[in-house]
Amino acid sequence: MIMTDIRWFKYSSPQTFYPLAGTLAPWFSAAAALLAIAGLYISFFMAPTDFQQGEAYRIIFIHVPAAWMSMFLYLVMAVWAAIGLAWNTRLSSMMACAIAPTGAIMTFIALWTGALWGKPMWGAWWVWDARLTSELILLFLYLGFMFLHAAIDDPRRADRAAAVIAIVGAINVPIIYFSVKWWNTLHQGASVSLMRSPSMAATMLLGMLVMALAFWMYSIAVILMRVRCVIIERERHADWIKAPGALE
Amino acid sequence: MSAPGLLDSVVAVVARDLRIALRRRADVMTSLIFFVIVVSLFPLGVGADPVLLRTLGPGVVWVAALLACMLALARLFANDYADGTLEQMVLAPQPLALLVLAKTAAHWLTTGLPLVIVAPLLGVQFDLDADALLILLASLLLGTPTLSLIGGIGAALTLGLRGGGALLALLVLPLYIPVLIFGAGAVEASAAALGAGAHLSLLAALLLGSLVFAPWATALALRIAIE
Amino acid sequence: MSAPGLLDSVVAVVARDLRIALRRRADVMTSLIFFVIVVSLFPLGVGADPVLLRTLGPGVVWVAALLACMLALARLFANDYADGTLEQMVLAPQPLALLVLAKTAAHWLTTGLPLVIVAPLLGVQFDLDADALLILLASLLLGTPTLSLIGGIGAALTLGLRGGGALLALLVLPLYIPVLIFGAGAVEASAAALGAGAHLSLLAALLLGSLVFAPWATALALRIAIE
Amino acid sequence: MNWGSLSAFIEMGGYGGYVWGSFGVTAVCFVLEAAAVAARRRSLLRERRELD
Amino acid sequence: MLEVSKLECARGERLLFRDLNFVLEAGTLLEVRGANGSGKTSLLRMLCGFLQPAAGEISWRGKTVNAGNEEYRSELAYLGHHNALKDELTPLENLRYALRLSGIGATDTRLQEALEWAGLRERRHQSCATLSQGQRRRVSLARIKLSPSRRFWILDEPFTALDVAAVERTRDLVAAHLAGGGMAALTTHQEVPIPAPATQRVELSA
Amino acid sequence: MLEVSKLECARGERLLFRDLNFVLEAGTLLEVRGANGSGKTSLLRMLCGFLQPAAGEISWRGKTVNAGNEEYRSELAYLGHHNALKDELTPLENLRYALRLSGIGATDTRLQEALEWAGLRERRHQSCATLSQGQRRRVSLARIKLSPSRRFWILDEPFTALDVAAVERTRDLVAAHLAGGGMAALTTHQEVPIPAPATQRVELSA
Ligand code: HEM
Ligand SMILES: Nc1ncnc2c1ncn2[C@@H]1O[C@H](COP(=O)(O)OP(=O)(O)OP(=O)(O)O)[C@@H](O)[C@H]1O
Ligand SMILES: Nc1ncnc2c1ncn2[C@@H]1O[C@H](COP(=O)(O)OP(=O)(O)OP(=O)(O)O)[C@@H](O)[C@H]1O
Ligand SMILES: [Mg+2]
Ligand SMILES: [Mg+2]
Repeated sequence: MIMTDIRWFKYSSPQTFYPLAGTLAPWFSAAAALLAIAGLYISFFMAPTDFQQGEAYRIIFIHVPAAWMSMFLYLVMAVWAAIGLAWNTRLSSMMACAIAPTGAIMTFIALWTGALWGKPMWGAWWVWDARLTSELILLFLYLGFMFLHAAIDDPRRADRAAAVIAIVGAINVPIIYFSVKWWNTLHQGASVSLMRSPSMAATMLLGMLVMALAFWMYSIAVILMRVRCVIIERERHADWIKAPGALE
Repeated sequence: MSAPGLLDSVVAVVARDLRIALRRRADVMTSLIFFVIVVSLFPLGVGADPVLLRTLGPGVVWVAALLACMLALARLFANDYADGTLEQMVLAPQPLALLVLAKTAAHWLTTGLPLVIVAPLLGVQFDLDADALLILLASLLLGTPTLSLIGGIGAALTLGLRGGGALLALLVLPLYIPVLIFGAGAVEASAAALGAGAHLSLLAALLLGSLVFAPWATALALRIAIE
Repeated sequence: MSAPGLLDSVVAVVARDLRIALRRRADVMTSLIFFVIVVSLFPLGVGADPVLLRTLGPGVVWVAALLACMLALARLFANDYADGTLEQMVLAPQPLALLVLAKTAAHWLTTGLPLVIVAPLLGVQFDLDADALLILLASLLLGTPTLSLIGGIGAALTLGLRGGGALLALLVLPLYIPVLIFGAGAVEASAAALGAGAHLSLLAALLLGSLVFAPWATALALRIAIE
Repeated sequence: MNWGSLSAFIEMGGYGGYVWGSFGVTAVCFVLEAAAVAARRRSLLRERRELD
Repeated sequence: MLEVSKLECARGERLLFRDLNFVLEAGTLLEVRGANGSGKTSLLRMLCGFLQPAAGEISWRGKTVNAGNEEYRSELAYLGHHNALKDELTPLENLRYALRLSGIGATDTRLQEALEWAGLRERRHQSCATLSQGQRRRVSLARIKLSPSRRFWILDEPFTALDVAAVERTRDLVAAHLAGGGMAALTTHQEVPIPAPATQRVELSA
Repeated sequence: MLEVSKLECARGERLLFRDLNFVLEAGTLLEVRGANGSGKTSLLRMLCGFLQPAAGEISWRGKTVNAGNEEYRSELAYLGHHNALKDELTPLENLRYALRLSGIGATDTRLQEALEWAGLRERRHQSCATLSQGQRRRVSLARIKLSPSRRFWILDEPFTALDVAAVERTRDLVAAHLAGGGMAALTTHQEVPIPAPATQRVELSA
C-alpha cells in the first residue's frame, strides 16, 4: 500500500479501488490455497511428533497464525478507521468495515484451537491466563465495533462512531494485556511452556511461517472481496456504479 | 371480541416484537454478550484459581443471567411507552394482560432463550462437568421465563420515571432472589450428588405462579403508568 | 470567550446536574442500592462459607461497583439527548470537552462517590480487615472516576440507539478490565502483605490518562451522535 | 512420513478429536466466511439486475 | 351516544375545568378549544379512559367508560401527541401491526392505498426513524384513515407538523368520517374549519 | 454575514437538495419553506453545524462553520424540534442554567420578565414535566427572547403547539430582533407573516 506518487490518491477512491480489488483477489486466493497445501504438508508429514505433547502440538500450525492475524488485523482495522475519521476518506472506513468480520473470525479460531489444545495439555478447556483473557477481550472489542456499526443506520455516522471505539480499543489492548499478565503472575506461575527439541524447532518454525503466510493471503483475499460488496452497498446510487458493466 | 380476533392480536404483538428484534439483531446479541462478559469479569475480579472457580461457577452464571435479564427488561415497555404504541395497546379491545403475556413471551424468546443456550459454554470456562451443565441448562430454562414475567411488573412500574433503570433493579432484584437461590442451588445440589429434583420443581412452581399472576399485575401497572 | 465565562459555564453544568440529581434522589439511591444488592446476592449464589467469602470479597465488591457504575452510565447523556439540551451544550461557545468533563464530574459525584462511601460497609460483610478496607476505599476512590470517564465514551457512542444499554455494556466492559484488575488486585495484594502501592499508582496513572483522553473522545462521539 | 496407516493419521496418537476439531473448525470457518461473502455479492448483483 | 356529565379535571393541585357536560351523537364533531395548558389534552385522555376524572362521569351507550369497558375501546381510534410508530419498522409494517393489534383487518392493497393517500408511497420501505416530523405524523394519520369502522375518533392536534396540502387532506378525511355517521373529538390551534353535520364546541379556560 | 454556497444535503441515500446559495445580512429573515420531508430541518441543522454538508460550504464572517468555529457559536441561538428543557427543573431554573451554559448573563428580574412574557409567571416554580405541550414551547421561546445579544436566531417551527396569542407574541419578538439588526432563519407550515427589513425565501422541494 505504499505508493508515494499521486496514484495513492487515485486508488483511495472506491471507484478505482473496486476493479483493482477485483483483479487482485483471485491472485491472493490462489496464493492462499498453494501456501495452505504446502503448510498442511509440512504440518502433518514433515514435522515430527513432539516427544512431550504427542501429536496434539500440531494444533500450533493454525493456532499461532490465527492468533497473530487476530491481533494484527485489529491494528490494521483501527488504523484504517482512524484515517477515515481524520480525513473523511470513504474507502478507509469501508476497509475497516471489511476487516472486522475476518478479524473476529481469526480471534474465534485462536480461541477455539487454544481451547482444544488446552484440554489435553492442561486438562482444562480454559484457564484465566493473560494471553487467553486478552484474546477473549479482543473478541469483544471486535464484536463491539461490528455491533455498534450495525446499530447505526446511517453508514457515514456509523463509520465515525465505530472508528472512535476502534481507536480507544487499540489503545487499550496493550494496557489490557499487561494488566492481565501482571494480575495473573501475582496468582500463579505461567503454566504453559512448550518443550521442543532444537532439531524440530526448524521444521516447526517453517510450518508456522508458511501457514501464517497462507492465513495472510486468505485474509487479504477475503477482505478485498468483502470490501467490494461494501462498496456496492454504499455507492449504490453513485453514477459510476450505475454504469453498465461497472460491477464486473 | 371474537376468539380469532383475539388470537390474531396476540400473534401480531409477538410477530411485531420478533421482527423488531430481528431488525436490531445487534440488540439481541449484545444482551447475550453482556452475559458472557459479566461471567468473565468475575474470574478477573476474584482470581484464576481453578478450584475456587469451580465452586463459584453456577452462582456466577446465575447471577450474570439474572443481571442480563434485568438489563434487557428496560427494553420491554420503555420504547412502547415513549413512542405511544403502549397507549394503543391499552386501547386495544383485547384484555391487556393477554397482550402483556404476548410481549413477555417475545421478550423471553429474544433475551432469555439465547442466554440459556450459551450458558453451558460458560460453564465450561468454569470447568463444570457434564451433569452439572445439564442441570444448569434445565434450571435456566425453568428460571429465566420467571425472571422475564416478574421483571415485567417492575418494568411497568418504573415506566416514565427518568433514570428508571436503577429503580427497576431495586424493585425487581428482591423478587428475583428466590429464583436465584433455587436455580444456583439446583446445580450445587447436583454437584454434591444430592439430586436437583426438588430445586427444579420449586422453579417450575415459581414459573407457574408468575405465569398466572404477573401479566395481570403488569397490566395494572401499565394502566397506572400511562395515566 | 473570556476565562470567567468559561468557568461559569462549567459551574452551571455541574450545578444543574447536581440539582437534578437532588430532585431525583431516588435515582442516586437506587444505583447505590443496586450495588448493595448485587454484593449481597453473591453469597446467596455461591454459598456462605466464610473463608471462601473472604477471598471473594474484594473481587465481588469491585465487580459490583463496576456494574453499578455501568448501569448508571445510561443516564449520563441519554436524557440530555432526548430533550435537546445536548444540542444546546454542543452549541455553547465553550470547548465541548470541558463541558463533558463537567458533566462527568457531576455524574461521578452522584453515582461513584456514594458507592465509594458504602463500600467499606459491604467489605465488613465479607469479613475484610481494617487494612484491606482502607485499601478498598482508596482503590475505589481512584478507580471509579476512571470508570465514569471511560464510560462516557461508550454512553456518547450509543446515544439514540435503541437497546443502547446492552450495547453500551459491550463497548465499555472490555475497557474497564484494567481498572477492575488493579482495583481488586490492590486489595488482594495488601491482604497477601505484598503492599498495594504499585496497584494504586497504576490506578492513578489510568485515572490521569483517562482524564486527558476520555473527555476529548467523548466530545467527538457526542458530535457524531447528534448529527 | 510420520504415519503408518490412514487410521493412524486419523487417530493422531489419541489426539484425533482435538487436532481434527481444530483444523476442521478452522476450515469450516474459512469456507463459511468465503461463502457468506460470495452470497452477499450475489444478492447485491441480483438486486442490481432487478433495478435495471 | 357519548355522554359526559359534571366532568371535573384536576392536575396536580390545579383544577383545570369542572362541571363539563355534553352529549355526542352520530355525525357530531367535538371541537375542544382553549389556550395552552387549559386542559385539552387532559380532556381527550379522559375520554380515552387513560385518566380518571376527579368527579363526574363519561359513558358510552349508557355504560361507564373505564378499564373494563372493552366494547367502548373497540369503537375507538386515538391519535395522541405521540405518533405510536416503531422506529425500527417501515411505515407499511407499522400500519399492518397496529391494525392487527386493534383487531381491524386490512388487506395489503388497502394499506398501500392509505400510504399513497399520505404521500409516502416511495418511503413505504424506509424505516420510520428516518422520516421527517411531518412524514411521521402522516403515517399515524394513515392508521386513522384505515379505521373507518371505529365509530369515535379522538384526535389530539392532528395537524401539527403537517404541510398545507396534508392539512387539507386530513380535514377532508375527518369530514368524510363525520358525514358517514362517525364521531370525532379534536383539538387544534390552527384555524381549520371542518364541515360536519353537527359541531359541538367546548371552550376551556384555565 | 452568513454565506451559503453550493450547499448539498443527502440523508441516507436520498439527495434532499443541492446547489443552494444565499447570503444573509443584518436584518434579514430567512424563511425556509417546503413540504413535509423536503429537508427544512436538515438545512437548519446544517446551519448550526450539527450536520455535515455533503458538498458546498457555509461560512460566517468569512470563516467556515464547523466544530472549531467557537466565534460563530457565540453568536447563535437555536430552537429545535425539541424544547431543550429539563423535566425535573422549573421554568425559572431551566432558563437560568441554559443562559449560563451559553455564557449569556441575565439577572433574575430579566428571567422573571421573560416568563411573564411567556404567560408562565404562575407556573415558574412548577416542574416542567407537568407543563402542557404549548407551555413547554413557551419556556423555550423565553430563552430565545433572553438571547437578543445573539446575532443569528435559528428557529425550527417555533409556532408548533402555541395558541393564537402566543403565536402573535412570538412573531413580534422575531420582528423586533430583525428590526434591531439581528438575523433569523425560520421554518413553519403556518401562514404567519413576519415584518422584516429584508426577507429571503428558500423553497425546498424534495
Ligand atoms: C483458548 C486458549 C488459547 C488462546 C486464546 C491462545 C492465544 C494465543 C495468542 C493470542 C497467541 C499469540 C501470542 C504472541 O504471538 O505473542 C498464542 C500463541 C501461542 N500459543 Fe496460544 N492460546 C491458547 C491456548 C494455547 C495452548 C493450550 C497452548 C499450548 C499448550 C498454546 C500455545 C501457544 C504457543 C506455543 C504460541 C506461540 C508463542 C509465540 O510464538 O511466542 N496456546 N496463543
Ligand atoms: N402535576 C401537575 N401539577 C400542576 N399542574 C399540572 C400538573 N400536571 C399538569 N398540570 C397542568 O395541567 C395543564 C395540562 O393541560 P393539558 O396538557 O391538557 O393542556 P392542553 O390544553 O393540551 O395544552 P396545549 O395546548 O399546550 O397542548 C397545564 O396547565 C399544566 O400546567
Ligand atoms: N437515513 C435516511 N435514509 C433515507 N432518507 C432519510 C434518512 N434520514 C432522513 N431522510 C429523509 O430526509 C428527509 C428529512 O427531512 P427533514 O427532517 O429535514 O424534513 P423537514 O423539511 O424538516 O420536514 P417536516 O416539515 O416534516 O419537519 C425526509 O424526507 C426523510 O425521509
Ligand atoms: Mg395538548
Ligand atoms: Mg422539520
